[in-house]
Amino acid sequence: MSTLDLNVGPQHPGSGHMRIIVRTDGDLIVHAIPDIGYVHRGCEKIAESRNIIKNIPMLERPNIADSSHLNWSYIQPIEDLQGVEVPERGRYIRTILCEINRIASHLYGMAIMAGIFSGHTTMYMFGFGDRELFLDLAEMLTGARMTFSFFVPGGVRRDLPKGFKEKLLETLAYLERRLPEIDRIFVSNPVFIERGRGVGVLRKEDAIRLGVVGPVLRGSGVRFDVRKDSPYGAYDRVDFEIPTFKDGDSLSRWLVRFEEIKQSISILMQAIRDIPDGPIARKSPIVIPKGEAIGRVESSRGEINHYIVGSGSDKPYRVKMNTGSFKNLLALPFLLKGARIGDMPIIYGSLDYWPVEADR
Amino acid sequence: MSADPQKESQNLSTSREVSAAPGIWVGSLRDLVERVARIGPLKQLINWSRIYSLWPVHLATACCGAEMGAMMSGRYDPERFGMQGAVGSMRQSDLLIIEGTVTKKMLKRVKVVWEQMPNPKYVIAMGDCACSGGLFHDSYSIINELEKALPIDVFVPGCPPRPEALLNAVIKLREKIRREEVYHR
Amino acid sequence: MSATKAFWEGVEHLFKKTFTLKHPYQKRELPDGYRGRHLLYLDRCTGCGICAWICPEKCITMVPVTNEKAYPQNPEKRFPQYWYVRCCFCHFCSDYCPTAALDYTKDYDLAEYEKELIIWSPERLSKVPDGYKGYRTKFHGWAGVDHVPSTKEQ
Amino acid sequence: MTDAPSAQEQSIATAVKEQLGSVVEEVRYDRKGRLSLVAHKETIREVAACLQRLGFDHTIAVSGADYLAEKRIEVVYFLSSYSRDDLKHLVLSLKVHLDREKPSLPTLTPIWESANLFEREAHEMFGVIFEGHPNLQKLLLQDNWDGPPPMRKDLTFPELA
Repeated sequence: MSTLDLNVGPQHPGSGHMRIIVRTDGDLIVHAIPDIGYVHRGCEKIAESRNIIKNIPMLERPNIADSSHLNWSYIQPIEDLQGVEVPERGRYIRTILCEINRIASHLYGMAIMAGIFSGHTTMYMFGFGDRELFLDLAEMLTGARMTFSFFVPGGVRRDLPKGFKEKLLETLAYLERRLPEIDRIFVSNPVFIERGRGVGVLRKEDAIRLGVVGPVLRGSGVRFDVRKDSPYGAYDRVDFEIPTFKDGDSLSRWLVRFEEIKQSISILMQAIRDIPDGPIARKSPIVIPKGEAIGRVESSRGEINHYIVGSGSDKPYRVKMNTGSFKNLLALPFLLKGARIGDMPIIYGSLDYWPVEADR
Repeated sequence: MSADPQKESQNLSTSREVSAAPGIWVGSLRDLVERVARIGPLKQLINWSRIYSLWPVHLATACCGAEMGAMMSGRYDPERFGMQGAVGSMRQSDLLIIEGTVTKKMLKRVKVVWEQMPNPKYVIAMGDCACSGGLFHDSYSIINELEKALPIDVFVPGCPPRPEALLNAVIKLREKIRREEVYHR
Repeated sequence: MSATKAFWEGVEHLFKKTFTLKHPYQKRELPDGYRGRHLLYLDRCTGCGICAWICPEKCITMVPVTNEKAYPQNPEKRFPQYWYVRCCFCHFCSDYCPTAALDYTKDYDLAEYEKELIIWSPERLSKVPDGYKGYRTKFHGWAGVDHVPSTKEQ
Repeated sequence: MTDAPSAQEQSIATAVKEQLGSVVEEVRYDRKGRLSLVAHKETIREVAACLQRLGFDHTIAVSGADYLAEKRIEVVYFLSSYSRDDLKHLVLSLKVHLDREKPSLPTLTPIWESANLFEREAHEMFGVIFEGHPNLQKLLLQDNWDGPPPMRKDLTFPELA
């Protein structure tokens, strides 16, 4: 038996900055070894030398498509340690921004998988085009397109601007009209379905064993969502479903994102309807007390945790980021084993892997 | 790692200085082409065709790739400038957009990509991290001064830069190409 | 059958409004409070250096200004200078500024051929861009001078 | 925010304590949804196997921390559950204290496969040796990194203020 070793990446027509060493036999993959670390920037070491406010922009950079969730996950343990309660309106604003970000990020993920990895340029244009509208909303609220630096210990930096509610409802109505169109063109498209169905199957028990998170987990039929199971922010005040799919293949992971967008629309509708008046932030000290805490936030790529050890000064003693992509990375060699080399891009794309987040 | 790109560009510039008596061609074919290319309208024609075929390599070095993707998409549509969406093969591309941080591990690979690109080729340093290290300037594993490794044409600050800002940088690069000599590099 | 369906979807999109901005000629109106480059009010800045302290990237240096005008609130004439290749546009400096001397503008186009040209001196920062209406009017509640230690590490 | 543990959390804490018996000192309640216990290096395998039987079926993270003043390195396994509904909201941190000079402990990858990459990372960043790990290689650092593990506290970089 003769095998061939292939080096895929770090420059490849996918998202780049990751190398996968693939051993193939014919076009079957014997094993695949991901080689990461091309964007390892040492966030955790730098974070120990800056104070907690200065760390906010840096610790959200690892995933700029998903920055508000990273930001929240970093702020949550600090608030736990400081004992600061976020005012109700602040929680709602955080929830609204996170859901806007989730829609934008899921559109990005859908566009990347269907658009770049399976070659449907239409989905790439649809996904990125509609995502722009949600970035506009975020820009109106926070002043930046992707890197918001918006959550600070104790609350948020700005109140909802004038005309935000109308614009949000208008954009959501647009997306609701738009989703059936995406459904018509992609979800019921035989070409697209055949590319994803039965490719890269991750069964339920394997998903639990490997500890994958986010849409990858829910695509395998495990009903788990931090927003529901360990609520934070205003998620216990809104009503939503956890979409799960039983098959565990690439198509179901794509469809989980598609269904989650619908749930996010419903959460946004409820949150903007119920948002109470009041202060948006409570004054918090800059000192982080001694002790340790871990936060849990459901980002669009899965559960993220920041483990923070306080030092009693304004700098954290230790910050550990545990991001969704890093947890999902373990599933990649597992899924690639025995797959065809032509299915590799689809499997890679369906994990919605964000290399910068995994390397930190 | 064979030659370093700066050295390579120096070699090119020394070979350009071959001169002969006017009217008699004694140099290489390349020399002849260089002379012809100095003729005004021809130079303009060549530069004009260059600025309408800036194809970027698909090499995302860090997170600015998301904004690069946004620029390639429907709203900003760089194909109006003859810029095709990211090209998989560097053999067919002219523009290297360094999207964000270049780590020490990645620099080797960036140089390999850069060396494989055919001349003329241009570099845009996109984002703070590519320009100066940005938020990670004091990290142990990143390159702060990328201009020492690659000849950068345009610096685009921003973290990440808006797609419009990147598009403006491309327009700035086009201005630069329009003004320069055909065998500048 | 499905081939005609796909064809029909394409034809439908021919008659829809295009989404593309014709960028250099057609610009999108940015919202108020967009975090672009900073605007410095020379007549408000006291040169306290809190902006340089809070900056996560050490992008701000306090430099003396050599023009003839006198600034009574800032006798040493020390003002922030921004090195924009380092700035991440978090605008913590504007939020922390106790005298509201720094403001947000919608100016994002900062690309240059040379890295040195991206250093913005206080005079250059104080130039008011087109269409500027003024955003930061009141003090932002979350940031406070009480965060600032008495001995600033600059 | 030190509120009292809920009845459910109380019962889980007692169940863990009962199962483990004398191997661990106490199961501490940190805050809502967070429990922690300290295990010894020698008995960590038993503790882990027991916790897995209780339903903690995956690690959400493994982190190291270097306490320079106390001359120890701590490895923390954060455990949670997908299969038991009443454990889903809970994070149990399982801590091991190690000697700073020669930190080593038996790997828990056979018990929780999700710890695989995290243990590799802790090995790289703190120099902790996980005995019996299937693939204890370099993960994130650059190819020619020859210095000590970068996250150790005594290692400072001249650029870092």
